[in-house]
Amino acid sequence: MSDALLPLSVFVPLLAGVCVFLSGGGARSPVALSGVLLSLAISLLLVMAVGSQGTLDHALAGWEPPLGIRLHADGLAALMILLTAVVGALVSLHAVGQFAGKSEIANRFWTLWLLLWGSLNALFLSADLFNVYVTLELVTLAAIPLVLLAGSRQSVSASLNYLLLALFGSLLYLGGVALIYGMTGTLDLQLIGERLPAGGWPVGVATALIVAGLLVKAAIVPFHFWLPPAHGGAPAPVSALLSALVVKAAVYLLLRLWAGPLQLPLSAPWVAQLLGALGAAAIILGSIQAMRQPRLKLVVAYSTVAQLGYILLFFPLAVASAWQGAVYHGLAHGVAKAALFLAAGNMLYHLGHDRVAELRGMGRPLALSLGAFAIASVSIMGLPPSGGFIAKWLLLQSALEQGLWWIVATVLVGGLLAAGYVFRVMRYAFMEAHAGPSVDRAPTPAQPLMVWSALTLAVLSIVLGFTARPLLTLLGEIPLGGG
Amino acid sequence: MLTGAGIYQALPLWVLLSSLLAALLVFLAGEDRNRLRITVNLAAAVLKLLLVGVMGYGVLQGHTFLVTMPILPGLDLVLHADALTMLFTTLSALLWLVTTIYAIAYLERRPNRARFFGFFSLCVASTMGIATAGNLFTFFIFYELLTLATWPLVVHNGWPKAMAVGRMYLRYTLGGGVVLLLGIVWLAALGQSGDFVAGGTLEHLAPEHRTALIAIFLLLIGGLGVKAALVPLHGWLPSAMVAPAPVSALLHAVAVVKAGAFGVVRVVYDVFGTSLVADLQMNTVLALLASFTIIYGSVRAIAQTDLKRRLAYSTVSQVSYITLGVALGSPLATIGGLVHLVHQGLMKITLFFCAGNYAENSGIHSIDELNGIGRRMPWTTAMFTIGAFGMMGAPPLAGFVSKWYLGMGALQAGAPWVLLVLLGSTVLNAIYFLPLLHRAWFRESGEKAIATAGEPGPGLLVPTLLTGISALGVGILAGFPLSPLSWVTFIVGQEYAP
Amino acid sequence: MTLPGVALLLTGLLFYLAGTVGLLRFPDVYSRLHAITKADNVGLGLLCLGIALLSSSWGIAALLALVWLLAIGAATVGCHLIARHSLLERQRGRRE
Amino acid sequence: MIVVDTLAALILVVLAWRCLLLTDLFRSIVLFIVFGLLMALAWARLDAPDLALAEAAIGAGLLGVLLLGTWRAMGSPDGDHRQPGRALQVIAAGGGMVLAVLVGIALHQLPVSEQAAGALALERLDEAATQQPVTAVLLNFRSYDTLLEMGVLLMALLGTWLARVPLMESLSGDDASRGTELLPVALRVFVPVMLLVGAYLIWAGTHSPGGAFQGGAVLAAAGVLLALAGRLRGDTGDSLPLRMLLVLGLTVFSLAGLLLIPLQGAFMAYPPTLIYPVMLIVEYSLAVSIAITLVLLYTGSRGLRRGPA
Amino acid sequence: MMAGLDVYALAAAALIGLGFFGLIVQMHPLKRLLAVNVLGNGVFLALIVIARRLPGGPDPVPHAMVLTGIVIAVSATAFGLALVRRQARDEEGDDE
Repeated sequence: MSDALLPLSVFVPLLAGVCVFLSGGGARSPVALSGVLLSLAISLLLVMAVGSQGTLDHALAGWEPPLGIRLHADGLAALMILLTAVVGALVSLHAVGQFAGKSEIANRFWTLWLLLWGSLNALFLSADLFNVYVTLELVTLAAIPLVLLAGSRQSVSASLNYLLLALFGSLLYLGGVALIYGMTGTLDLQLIGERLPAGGWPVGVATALIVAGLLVKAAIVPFHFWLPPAHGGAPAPVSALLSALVVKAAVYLLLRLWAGPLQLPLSAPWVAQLLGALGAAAIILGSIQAMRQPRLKLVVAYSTVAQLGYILLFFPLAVASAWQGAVYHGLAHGVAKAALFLAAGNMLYHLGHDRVAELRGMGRPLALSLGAFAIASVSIMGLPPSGGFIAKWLLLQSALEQGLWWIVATVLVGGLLAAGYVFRVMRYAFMEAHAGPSVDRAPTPAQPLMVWSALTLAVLSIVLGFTARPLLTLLGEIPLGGG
Repeated sequence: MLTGAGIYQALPLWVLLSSLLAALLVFLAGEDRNRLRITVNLAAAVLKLLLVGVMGYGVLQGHTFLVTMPILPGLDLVLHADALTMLFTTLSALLWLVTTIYAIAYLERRPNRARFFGFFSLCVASTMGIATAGNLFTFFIFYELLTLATWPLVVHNGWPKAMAVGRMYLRYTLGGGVVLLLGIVWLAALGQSGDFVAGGTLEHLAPEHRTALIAIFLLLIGGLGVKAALVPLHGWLPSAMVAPAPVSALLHAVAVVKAGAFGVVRVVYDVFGTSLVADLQMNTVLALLASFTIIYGSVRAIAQTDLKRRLAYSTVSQVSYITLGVALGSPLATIGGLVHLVHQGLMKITLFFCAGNYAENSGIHSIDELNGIGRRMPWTTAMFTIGAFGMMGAPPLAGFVSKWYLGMGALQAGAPWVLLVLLGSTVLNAIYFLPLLHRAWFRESGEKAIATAGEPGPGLLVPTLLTGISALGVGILAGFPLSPLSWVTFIVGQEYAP
Repeated sequence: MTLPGVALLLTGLLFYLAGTVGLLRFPDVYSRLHAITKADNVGLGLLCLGIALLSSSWGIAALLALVWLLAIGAATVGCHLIARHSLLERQRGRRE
Repeated sequence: MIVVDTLAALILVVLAWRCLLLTDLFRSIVLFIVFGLLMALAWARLDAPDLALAEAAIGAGLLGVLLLGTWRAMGSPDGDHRQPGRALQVIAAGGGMVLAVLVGIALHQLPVSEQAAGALALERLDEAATQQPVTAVLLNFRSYDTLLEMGVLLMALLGTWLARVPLMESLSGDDASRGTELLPVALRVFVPVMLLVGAYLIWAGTHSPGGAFQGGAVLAAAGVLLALAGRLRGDTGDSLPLRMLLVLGLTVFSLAGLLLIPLQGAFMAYPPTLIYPVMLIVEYSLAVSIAITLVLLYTGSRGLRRGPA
Repeated sequence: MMAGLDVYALAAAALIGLGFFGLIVQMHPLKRLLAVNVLGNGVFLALIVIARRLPGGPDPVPHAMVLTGIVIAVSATAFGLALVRRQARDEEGDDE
């Protein structure tokens, strides 16, 4: 019966979002908060069920594939749902503080965020190539209006660019799905894996289209221009959700497709090297850009572009410890990046601006938010004792075992570059200033809820450094050839 | 699983937590609750000293202290206490108590004290972690934590110059961290857990992984060399003197620098093992590097006009005595190297306390302002003199004991040229210390010197006296059972019978 | 029944052709509107008739009649509105 | 027959080429509308009647009106002449060419798969209590996709509301539809017919081309016609009943799925006897939601109220 | 049958290429939205071309996929047009 949890974990958040939409409640609306709690409970129940019973399957509408759609919850999906639940719940707490008083915007945030939560769970559970397209669209179309919540002129043009490129990416992906359906006659990930012909033009073109589409959605280097304005311009809880979860969904799909249907084409040597090279380029270029940004939220946004590159480093390695390293990096980055954005949001909320050069001497008034920023950036830099360090260790170990020196160099240089842009911010915080940081308007101290949610997420990113064993046993072995 | 024995066995963890929780309390207490902060700091320092004492006694009786926490399959967080650990923990715990008193007095009316003392006890926590680490993985975690905890102290004043130094400090230490990480992960990739086992665990790898082992050794030494201030990597130490006096006294003279040296000792003895290091000819490379650093450090010290920079360069050269002792590998050389770890700590902290007193009371920063300070601040200058003579290795002081054993060890290891290095460094020490003493005692203080400035308050003076007297005692009473020398001989006897 | 059906289809197409030529050749909006609505509607009517004959089933014939009626209604309203709009445009143009 | 198909395909591509190349906005919008209509024709030729209906109603109809409305709301700009750099143009042209060639080759060499899911669906059509295969797939075999898609509609509407730029307010007062009496007469004729056709289409979906989307789109067209004629005005206040109608489709469909789990043990697995009635209820609630969402997407406003008679 | 199939397949490929070209070359957001729709229609055409190859009659699964795709494309484009209107209003009347 526990496999009924799968559809529930999709529809509870969706229906909660609908209820909030109908009830029209504000920031503290009981409907929204109980919706968040219920979704959190369902997600945790699902993760525990997967933990105890292994992978769960649920054929929707009673029709087995290839006719119907199958929901599939394995270790990878469970971990991503756990990440969504934990980061989502804490960001929701922050949103209660951030949107207090602005009831109309708060209602839109709650509706869209709960719908987004449901679609993220749907995406992680989906084991059907076309259903992945629909959930990918759902996730994007929930994310873009969230960016619009800020209502400023930049956020309008940012969301327009985001929409255009997101549609472009999804349609490329759909082109690939069309070709694969033509060849295999089915959309179920596992069946495709079995029926896909080994080589030939159609398989190559289909894989290229799907991978290109997902790279656009994941804002990997050549296609990353839409991410910083969108994540930088959005309100803090939104940019936290976008960077930690939405962009991660596209990269997760690359891993899911590698593990399932597209194992053969994606593990072709030159394809794997290309993806690895793109990842390395993302790390280097993203970090360099992050060092040159005048605004704090743009620094953190470019850091997302860089950190996503690490997960792509899995493909040239394609070995069990690299799989665990890439997935664990996804988790650690999700938690740490959410903490960074919330902390940056608190500073913006307090000072009215987030120009890095003018954050001088903000140590005093924003001590806790600055502390959260510092603790979370330890994980971003991959320094011990954080989750980011464990992921870096796993990636380095598998790279060294296979003698891929350019990956070793990229991971190490990536950590140093991350230290570059983090300590650039910290330097201003510690700089001595007589009158404290410059302020655009009367300083409005951040609500306690906002500060403590950022701090909890930051501490969580450190705790991830110690809880690697249970999480990685939940992830299980690298799924070769099966859906 | 925490039974009675378990709690006792987990003593290293409680030592670590005592200062971690103190750091947390200090951070949360906030800026204005001064009394609470002082009591928390002092209580933590005293508690730690007691715990270390109990642990030391336990190690003497041969009890085992071990705490393991599995992180990844084949990778555990291990805290244990062996004889070598006790050497470093005792030194750190003692000096931390003294420096806390000094720092409380020094930072009387300064801003941001909560931040300072929070990171200060975070530093001591990471030093304890380094000392009690049971394998390379755990060692690396606390090694990097030390970097993160010391950076805020280096830039504590917030002046633009301090920021520039902070950036340089990061470049060195984070760079070193990356190199060290590469070495450790490479070792793990070869299937080695990197546990600290007396005599090393890599013997069997030698035949087919020879070049890899050499590369790993160089990487590890390179990473540790940054903090152990080996020549090409020492640049950060002199400029880090811009930090407040307690920071430069404890961290840059003792904790951070010793962490590097301690790491080198662990790598050579407990990971590679002296025989493998000799087989890879790495011991001669290390010895040459250490000797060059000793000479280079002393030469640069002579040219410095600023007092703290001169002492910093002297630290660069003195720490390499430890590396030299370890590189030679013979039992007597090991004794000389390890005992110098304690002696140099005591002597150098005394010198820095005196420098701090001079700067604080009489505004003295450069050498030529020292004229006639002996009359105005007799006690501080007396301690300075003890420290200076100890550094020069004048018998019967501590410096002489370590140099004596190093010399004997060099002969035992068949490397007579080391004697020349020791002799040369003694001469150079004299060249850069004696003029200071001459100015202090025999020169008339210039008219602009502040006549009224007498000895600093008890908060600054008592710690200086304590460390000065203990530096003296450690030298003279070297033969006694509980002296550092006897403890080191016990270590060498027990763990490294060559 | 196919011969008259095909004949009807061809004449219908002829009307369409005439309407398009009218659209391209006539000078101003009104005459072009005139050409389009008149010719195409008649053409559509003939087409529907032809297809009804060819399909030889009353159901489809009724359906096609409905299609034709709706098309005519839409075309007239559309043409009317466009004409009014261009007239108002010209008047406002003269007034400024 | 080859001539007709080649001609249709050629016209499609030429229209798209002209539409994208022109810098004048109005002309490219009109060309896009014609492109939509021809696309509907293409669907009919490729015997996809459902798609022809949907494309004509939604793709060409609603989107065309929306495009023209947006163009007018933007103050009828004649389009900007900003040309990207030479390099970008070369990349775009080259990339487009390569993409087209690759997809062309892939489509050409695509092996035909024997056990296509569609064939399976056609065989087991009767189990889905409907003769129309597309509706069977949409509302039974892959009903999960259809349900999630309703979420997309709701999110797009929320996004439009957040943009806070209702189309209706920006239409100037003195446009041609005010003064003439012909329009009310036309309305009295057309709107009832459209409503009838829409309702019929929804019902017809179970056994012939049609269904919730096509029916909903026709109903929406009726709504847009009323809005254009001024009968229906965008209103700022959002009333609860309207919002309930908006989410009717999503909630009915998911509740039907959730509540019936105990019976068949799987989400949205309806017991055989119940399939037809449940499908009809779901189809109508979907159509209502789609119609109102599409109208609101056109007006861009949060609510609707009756305009002057 | 084979010749007809190729024509629409080629048309689909051409539309996809054109959509890509238009998206990059055109700078005006409304034109770029049109380009994305053209790209979408190209992909849908490819899907239906594939659907037609099933011997026993048109394969309903791609039909359902395209129908879902059309609805998603329309709602996304409607939202995009709202953003275009908002951007135009922001530029001309600086109300922000």
